Amino acid sequence: MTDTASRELPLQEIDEVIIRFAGDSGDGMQLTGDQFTSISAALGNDLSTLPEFPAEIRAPQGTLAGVSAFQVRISDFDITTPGDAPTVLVAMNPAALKAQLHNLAQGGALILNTDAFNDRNLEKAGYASNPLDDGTLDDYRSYPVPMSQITRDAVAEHGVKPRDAERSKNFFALGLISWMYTRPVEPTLEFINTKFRGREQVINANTAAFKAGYNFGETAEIFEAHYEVKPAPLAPGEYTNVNGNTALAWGCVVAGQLARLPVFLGSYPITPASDILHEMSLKKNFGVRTFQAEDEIAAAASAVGAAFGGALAFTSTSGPGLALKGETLSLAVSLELPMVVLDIQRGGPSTGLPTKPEQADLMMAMYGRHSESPLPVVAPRSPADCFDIAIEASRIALKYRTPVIVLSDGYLANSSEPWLLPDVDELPDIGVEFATEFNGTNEDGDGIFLPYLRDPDTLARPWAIPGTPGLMHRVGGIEKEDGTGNISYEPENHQLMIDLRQAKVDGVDVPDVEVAGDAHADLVILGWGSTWGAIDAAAGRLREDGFEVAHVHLRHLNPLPADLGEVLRRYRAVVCPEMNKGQLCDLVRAKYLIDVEHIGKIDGVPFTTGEVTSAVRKRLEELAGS
Amino acid sequence: MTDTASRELPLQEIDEVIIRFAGDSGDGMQLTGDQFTSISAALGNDLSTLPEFPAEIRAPQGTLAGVSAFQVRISDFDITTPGDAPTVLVAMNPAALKAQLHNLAQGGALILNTDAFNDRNLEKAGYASNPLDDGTLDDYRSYPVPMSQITRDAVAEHGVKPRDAERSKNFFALGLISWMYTRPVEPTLEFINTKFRGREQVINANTAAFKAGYNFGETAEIFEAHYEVKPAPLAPGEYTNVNGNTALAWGCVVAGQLARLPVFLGSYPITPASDILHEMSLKKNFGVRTFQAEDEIAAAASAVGAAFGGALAFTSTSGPGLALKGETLSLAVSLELPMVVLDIQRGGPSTGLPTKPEQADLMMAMYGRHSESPLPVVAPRSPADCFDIAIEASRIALKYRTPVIVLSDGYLANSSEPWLLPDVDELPDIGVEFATEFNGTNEDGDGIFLPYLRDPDTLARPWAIPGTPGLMHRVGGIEKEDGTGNISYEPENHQLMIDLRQAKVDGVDVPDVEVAGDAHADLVILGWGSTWGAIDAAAGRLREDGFEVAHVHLRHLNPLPADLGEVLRRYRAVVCPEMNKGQLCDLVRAKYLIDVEHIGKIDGVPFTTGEVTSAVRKRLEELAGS
Amino acid sequence: MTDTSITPTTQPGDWASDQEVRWCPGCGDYSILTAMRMLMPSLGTEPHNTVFVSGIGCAARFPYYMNSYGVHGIHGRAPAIATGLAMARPDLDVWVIGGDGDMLSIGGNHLIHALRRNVKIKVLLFNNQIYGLTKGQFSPTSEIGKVTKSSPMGSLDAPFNPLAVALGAEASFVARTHDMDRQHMMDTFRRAHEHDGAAFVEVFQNCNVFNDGAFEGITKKQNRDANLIPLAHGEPIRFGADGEFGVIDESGCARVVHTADVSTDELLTHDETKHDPSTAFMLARLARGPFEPTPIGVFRAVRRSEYAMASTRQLAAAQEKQGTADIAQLLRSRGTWYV
Amino acid sequence: MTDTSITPTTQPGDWASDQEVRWCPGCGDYSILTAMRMLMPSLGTEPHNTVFVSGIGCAARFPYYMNSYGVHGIHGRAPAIATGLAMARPDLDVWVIGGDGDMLSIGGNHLIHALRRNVKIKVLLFNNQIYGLTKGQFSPTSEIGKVTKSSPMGSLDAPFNPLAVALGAEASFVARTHDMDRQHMMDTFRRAHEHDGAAFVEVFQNCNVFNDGAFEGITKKQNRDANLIPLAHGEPIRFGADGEFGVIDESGCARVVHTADVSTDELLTHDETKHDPSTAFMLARLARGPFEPTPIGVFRAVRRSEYAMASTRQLAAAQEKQGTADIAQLLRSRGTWYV
Ligand SMILES: Cc1ncc(C[n+]2csc(CCOP(=O)(O)OP(=O)(O)O)c2C)c(N)n1
Ligand SMILES: Cc1ncc(C[n+]2csc(CCOP(=O)(O)OP(=O)(O)O)c2C)c(N)n1
Ligand code: SF4
Ligand code: SF4
Ligand SMILES: [Mg+2]
Ligand SMILES: [Mg+2]
Repeated sequence: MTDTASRELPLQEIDEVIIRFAGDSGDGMQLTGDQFTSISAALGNDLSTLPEFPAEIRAPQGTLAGVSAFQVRISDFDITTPGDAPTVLVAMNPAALKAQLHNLAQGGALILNTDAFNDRNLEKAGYASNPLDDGTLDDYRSYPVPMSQITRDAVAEHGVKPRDAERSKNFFALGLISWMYTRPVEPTLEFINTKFRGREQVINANTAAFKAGYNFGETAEIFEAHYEVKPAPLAPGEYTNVNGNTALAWGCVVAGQLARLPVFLGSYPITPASDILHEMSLKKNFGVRTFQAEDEIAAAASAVGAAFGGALAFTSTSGPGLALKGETLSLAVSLELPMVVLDIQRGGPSTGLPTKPEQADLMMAMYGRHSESPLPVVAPRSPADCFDIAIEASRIALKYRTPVIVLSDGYLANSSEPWLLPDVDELPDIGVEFATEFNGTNEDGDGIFLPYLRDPDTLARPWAIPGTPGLMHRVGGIEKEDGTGNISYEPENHQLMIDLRQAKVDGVDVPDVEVAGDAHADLVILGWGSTWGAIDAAAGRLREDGFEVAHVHLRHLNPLPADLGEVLRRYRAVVCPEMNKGQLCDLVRAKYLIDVEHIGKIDGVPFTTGEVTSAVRKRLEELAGS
Repeated sequence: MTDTASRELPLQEIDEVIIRFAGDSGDGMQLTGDQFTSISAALGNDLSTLPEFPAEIRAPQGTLAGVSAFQVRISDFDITTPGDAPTVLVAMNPAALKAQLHNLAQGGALILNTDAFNDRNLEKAGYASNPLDDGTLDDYRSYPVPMSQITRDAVAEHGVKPRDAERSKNFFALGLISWMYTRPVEPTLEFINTKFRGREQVINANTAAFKAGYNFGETAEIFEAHYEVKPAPLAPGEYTNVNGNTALAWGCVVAGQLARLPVFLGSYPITPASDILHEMSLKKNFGVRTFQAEDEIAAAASAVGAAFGGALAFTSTSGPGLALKGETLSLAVSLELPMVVLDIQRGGPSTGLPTKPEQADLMMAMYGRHSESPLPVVAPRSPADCFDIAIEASRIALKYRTPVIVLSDGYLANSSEPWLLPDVDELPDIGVEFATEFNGTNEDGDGIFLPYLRDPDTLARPWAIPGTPGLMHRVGGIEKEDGTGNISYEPENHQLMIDLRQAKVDGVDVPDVEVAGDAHADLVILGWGSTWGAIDAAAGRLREDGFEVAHVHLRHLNPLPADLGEVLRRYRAVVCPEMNKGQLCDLVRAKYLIDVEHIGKIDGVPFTTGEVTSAVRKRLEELAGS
Repeated sequence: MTDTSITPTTQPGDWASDQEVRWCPGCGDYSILTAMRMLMPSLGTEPHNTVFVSGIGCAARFPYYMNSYGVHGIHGRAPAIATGLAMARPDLDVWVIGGDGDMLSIGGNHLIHALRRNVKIKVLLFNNQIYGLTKGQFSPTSEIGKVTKSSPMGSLDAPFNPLAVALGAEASFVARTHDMDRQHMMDTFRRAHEHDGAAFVEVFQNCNVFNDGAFEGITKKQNRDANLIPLAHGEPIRFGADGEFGVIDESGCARVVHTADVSTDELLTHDETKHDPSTAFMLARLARGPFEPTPIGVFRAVRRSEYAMASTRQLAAAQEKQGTADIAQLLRSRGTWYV
Repeated sequence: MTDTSITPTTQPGDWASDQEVRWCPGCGDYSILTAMRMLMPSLGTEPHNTVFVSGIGCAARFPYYMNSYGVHGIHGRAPAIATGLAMARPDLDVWVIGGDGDMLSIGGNHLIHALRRNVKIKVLLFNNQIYGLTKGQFSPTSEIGKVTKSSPMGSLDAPFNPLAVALGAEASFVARTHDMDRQHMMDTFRRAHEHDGAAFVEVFQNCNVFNDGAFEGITKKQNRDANLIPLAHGEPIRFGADGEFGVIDESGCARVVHTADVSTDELLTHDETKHDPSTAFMLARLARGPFEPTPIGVFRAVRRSEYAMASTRQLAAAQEKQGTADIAQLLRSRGTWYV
């Protein structure tokens, strides 16, 4: 076995492939997908991945509920989504086939572990007859492979118990796919050696299975060709592969460095946000303190306390948790302390669809607090952008002394893309000064500290942390007198403070709108958050089809860019795809009285490029016709 | 002393008077105001009252913080507000004068307890010199009365300790004012007898003080006249005087009767909502169970439990509490169980101004839950309307099986007005049927119960309560399959359920808009909630001044009346006074793209008629000029 | 302890819903479910008069699998939901099921308040010392130093002793059982059911995926003799294969002794009906964790006024005094006048 | 107990803020405030290193009146705010003040979790057995049958015993004092301050407006002898004008006896340092309410790992092992490739 295939099969060059590995939760599909991604990344492909976890912790083996999948798209051009429909589906058992087949592109390739298609498994998957031979698969190119058997045979010599032998079959699949797409072998062999270090038998078994898979492709006469996806013209530089949650966690850690502040995270585990807590817990060497609180309220409250103490404070959660934090965030608004709230949106209402993404917490982020409690809201648009958004949110929080909400979602959280590492020295300095001196005088002319005396530019109040001699002061949620911060029930003062808090948020420095695509088109697609990839790809397709289309993607949702209204008014139509019932639409409509049209979808599945394309195309055609 | 005055003072007939009683918290001003209100009600005046409590429980005597006041407006015509500025201020001490003088109408009458204007009290109130003789009061008609002294003298014969004697001085003031406005004496004497039954000495002292006050008016030569306010042309019938919280509590109690369901209230005390809990706790004979929960979340959760059990369930709170209930309400949305949430809005953000009203929880009521969690929202427009709105909210909740939010506020809560008692037999039947039978069949043709099979008209699901044989089922917050209610992660089903929940709320039967005033005016004032009185009065004034103006007041905020957009579009200008930063404005703007103009105010004090009048007049003049 | 007067009208199978059970294979929750389904017919209740209420977590999926009424609520709030239900419907048999995270972390407050109020709900806390559903973070019952996803260097949080929390919160019925002993579970759940008030039962439950073997030190067959102390009302507390160990009171603290070293009347006699909870507390604190001798059984079972019925009595008294509902009278209660 | 090694650098007056104190005249909160201001100079801390954190309620206004840093938070959340602060800033002296509603009703969960974690905060619960700020509803410490605005026919809720709750929640320092004894308050607060971990102090506080005289049965001069049991470490527990009463252990429950009836070594010797909290619990449960003999003083003061410092140690260990912050290395930690 060598790096290049030997059987005289044609090597076809293709520009992209979308592979979905699907199997039982115990089958190691995530590992398989990850490793395939790594090799492809190293080959210079552009790529994008999306794992799909079962909703149950560990549903009974072989059932639909237990299917775990991993989709990876690799290409020789610039891509922004993991692809609408896989062109290759690897199905390790009948349940995986049943659960995933509908996703497969028409005419797509099916690689099936035929050994798993026994009566018991078919029944568990709810197949009345065997799809391998009842015509179910007629519309696809099927490649039946007795993976379990070959794997068992391959690893037999390594003394692995028959029961354990099959556990290597994911490496068989990886070997086979590696052969199909001409991936090098060494990186995976190395990976196996590192990953299972110290467990010789496992290393040997997995290595044998992997090689068996590779060789099977080369020798079994069932494949007509194998393929090559050339490197994409990515900007040169050093890349890593991150998903959104990791990037967000790193962004928080790094923000602390850029602000020269200790980082505090108060959090309560919740899908799909827990990994942020996990990841940040691993960064104690950065001075990051994580606190697993008793609930989301305590998590937010602890962040308020840490912020009062001078930390860069975060709290991470998902929708149900953000709903619980509302009262505490209203306190943070009133105290005017910096902190960042990370909301990884998931399907709702209530417990909803915890493992599925949605973009329906925008209104809650804006208004989910009593009275007028304005705060800035930002949203990342891609996994890698999560890193930048964490720093941007921290910058705003620190500069304006305000809680800031970041709206990511379960799709960004788990999907990953190559990320061109930033130049560390180019990262912004987001540090602010603590107050250390008196900033006012009393009637007697003595120096005093006025905790609510504002910076005239930012309207931020001074941040004087405990331990600072002379600046002792009290903050609280009862309305405060402007300047002194003392309790005040005066009507004029309340109006003033309400207005000031609003003006401060309205005045946050937000960059102007960037219009992507055809600035002079008739139609602009307005988007925010994780729909960026699908919208960008759709706009690309539409342009290929001869349409003109502009794309405005908001990273700042409150305040909105100052020129947004003006920009949107240039277009005859503004359409806004959102995974909700029209929340950004309503914000923009209320503010600018512009007839933003909603393209809605709220079924727990991210927009596909196709969905956006066809919805927008329809509208473009109407415009052209009118 | 008789019912009619004897000294030959002129009796002037006036159409209204606005009196504000102000004194130390311990001075009994609320009692005095209440009793004056009662007598006036019995005389047939229209009236409206507004108490003003100190923010502190019991601030040090004689201080500004300790001032308690009660404003009552009586008239011989129809009124809707307690009046902008009192025309008579009764000030029992310097602090009361200092705190309240700025409210008094130019040239208004000041009745002052001169005995209290000693150095100590002046200092406590922050007066450098004595306002009685330093010119401060030059713009008013002052009537200095040594109330403490006369009261002490009057009660001396009843063996009251000198220290206690002064405690009757509020009855002196009441006597004096009763004389001034020719109120009958007997009702108050009776009141004293009932109120202090069994405490002879107190009865005697208060009676003596009251008579002394009355006689003082008659005999002391300091008043130029006394006045009479004739009955107002109120609809004939039986009236009572209620404030909003009492009316709301009674509405909830009565709703239970109208639905033939036991009433459950889960609540946690909070200003200004606590009195609802207090009042409902007194109605155990109506089968009303009240539960003082450990917090607002438990209060809401207990209501969910009670609703599942078949009760008409309520939970009452104010802003901070509603913020805490968001996650639980999202569960209620998902479970599709009837319940009513009473939010008595107060000043915020955070603890804010707990005793002051605001209308800034509207957005939170709409959107303060994660994901798409739509629910109906209604708001009363006057104290008495609170009764009707409680029944209307219950009706919607029961008919559509949904949580409903009622938005009252601290102003409605405490102010009161005469309420023409409804004919009990005319109250609506809001009962609904529990499910008791199977409503579907399984594949085998056996009857089964489908907890999420909807009524095709209302989209309500069946309400089958525990104890019903055969209808056992489980409900939960994870997305449910349409019909069966079983857990479902299916994308299509999620979209369907999201759409159904929204459609159900959108389909709530809401009456069409009623346009008050000049339907064909150029301008319409759009309002909701407690601003009704001020807007109605302002529209009246503007009409008197020759302007045409229409008024649309919304009691249903979600869904909005079906014809609202159409109605509003008829006007050249739509203005919306709200005690917030434009929340209804934004809802209407987003929905109809109509340029609703905000008239904002958020200083803890309700709109005065004058404020609304002048803001609207300005706009009317612009329109006329344009 | 078995009430033989009841003739079952249902079979265990009648209590199984049509929903597929979806816990991980091997999870301790299965055996608890089986115990519950087997117990139910003998309680004299019917599926339609029974409600299981839960929060969120693996344990909290329980209601879906019982063919009764059920509410799968939100995280932590089950005791509060159940309180409202039990108050509105004192006629029902209300069970609350949740995990250690659900009822001791986010829901700790609702739990302790429900217990002090003594509202008639039967609370079963499935303690697996881990967050199962969110895939393995430490919980409020995890031991110090536990390495989990959210505590990679070991948890710093001292754990709660659930029974001590319950006793500190005035619980009138407190018991413990474990998922490896079906009969003991059934006996304990039955006692909880029979208790007229709030009952709290800690069930040691194995999460074989994220915290396997947490209770092996006491529940494994070979460890039971040495480490499981069965409590029996009215009996001196002794354990061991041949009763060679016993428990004594040492100035208010419980201590394990060799029975050979003390006289029998020095041994603590278990009295679950003691009104003062201190002895029960002492027993709850005997073990510092499920790795040393640990009592199971009913620690405390005392009578005090049940909340929902007390509330019903107030309604009745009010009707007695104020008369039954009369809307017209209510509206006139603050005085009226005619125009 | 007074540490004489500290030379005060401040005077009590230095600890008074410029804000007018706004409690009702006669409120017990005043004397607690005075005790605190008088104590502070002797603690060796400075106003700028001290933070008072509170929730909402009358008691919770406390921070405004101390010339230190302060956070007047939201109802019930003070222990959680303080936990974040104490973790971020282990160098500060953090006090938490709140009422019985604030910290046992809405905030009960945060309280018990802060106590079990043993984070260095000093929690003073001003227990007046009523909701003061909202004008008189029953609280979780009000007695059964209490008639209040929200319980016109008497409350049905059995009260918490705050010390029992704290002990059930693993509190390492538990004490009780009352607003009528300034010196005892000062001594107790000092002990709390000196404790290296979470300290919980219940302060019996009179609300003369809504619940006047709630503690008179024990704190009134003429009742003190008969009903206040001062706890002194290492001493047999006795009380009464002439030590005529004492406390013994009766199978794990505390009981009051005439000292004449028992021998001195039958009396319980108070040991606040006992690791097993059972004896302290027994003492906490001795009185069923503040109307019968009630111990005051330090019930429990044991050492266990302080949370914030333990967290600091983990940070240090991580830096030791993984090296200090290096952004470039972080970004490369999942492997990179070049294009
Ligand atoms: C408000 C809210 N916060 C967090 C979560 C996430 N969550 C679900 S279950 C759970 C804890 C599970 O642990 P436990 O209660 O011990 O139950 P187990 O799964 O171990 O049976 C958490 C944190 C949630 N669903 N809702
Ligand atoms: C979220 C929220 N719920 C309710 C309230 C109203 N509230 C303020 S203080 C308080 C209880 C006061 O009692 P306690 O804590 O015992 O303090 P005290 O006034 O007696 O000192 C309540 C219910 C609030 N401010 N915030
Ligand atoms: S994760 Fe643990 S507790 Fe949850 S179902 Fe699996 S084994 Fe059971
Ligand atoms: S209400 Fe009670 S606790 Fe509050 S300040 Fe007044 S006396 Fe003190
Ligand atoms: Mg658990
Ligand atoms: Mg209190």
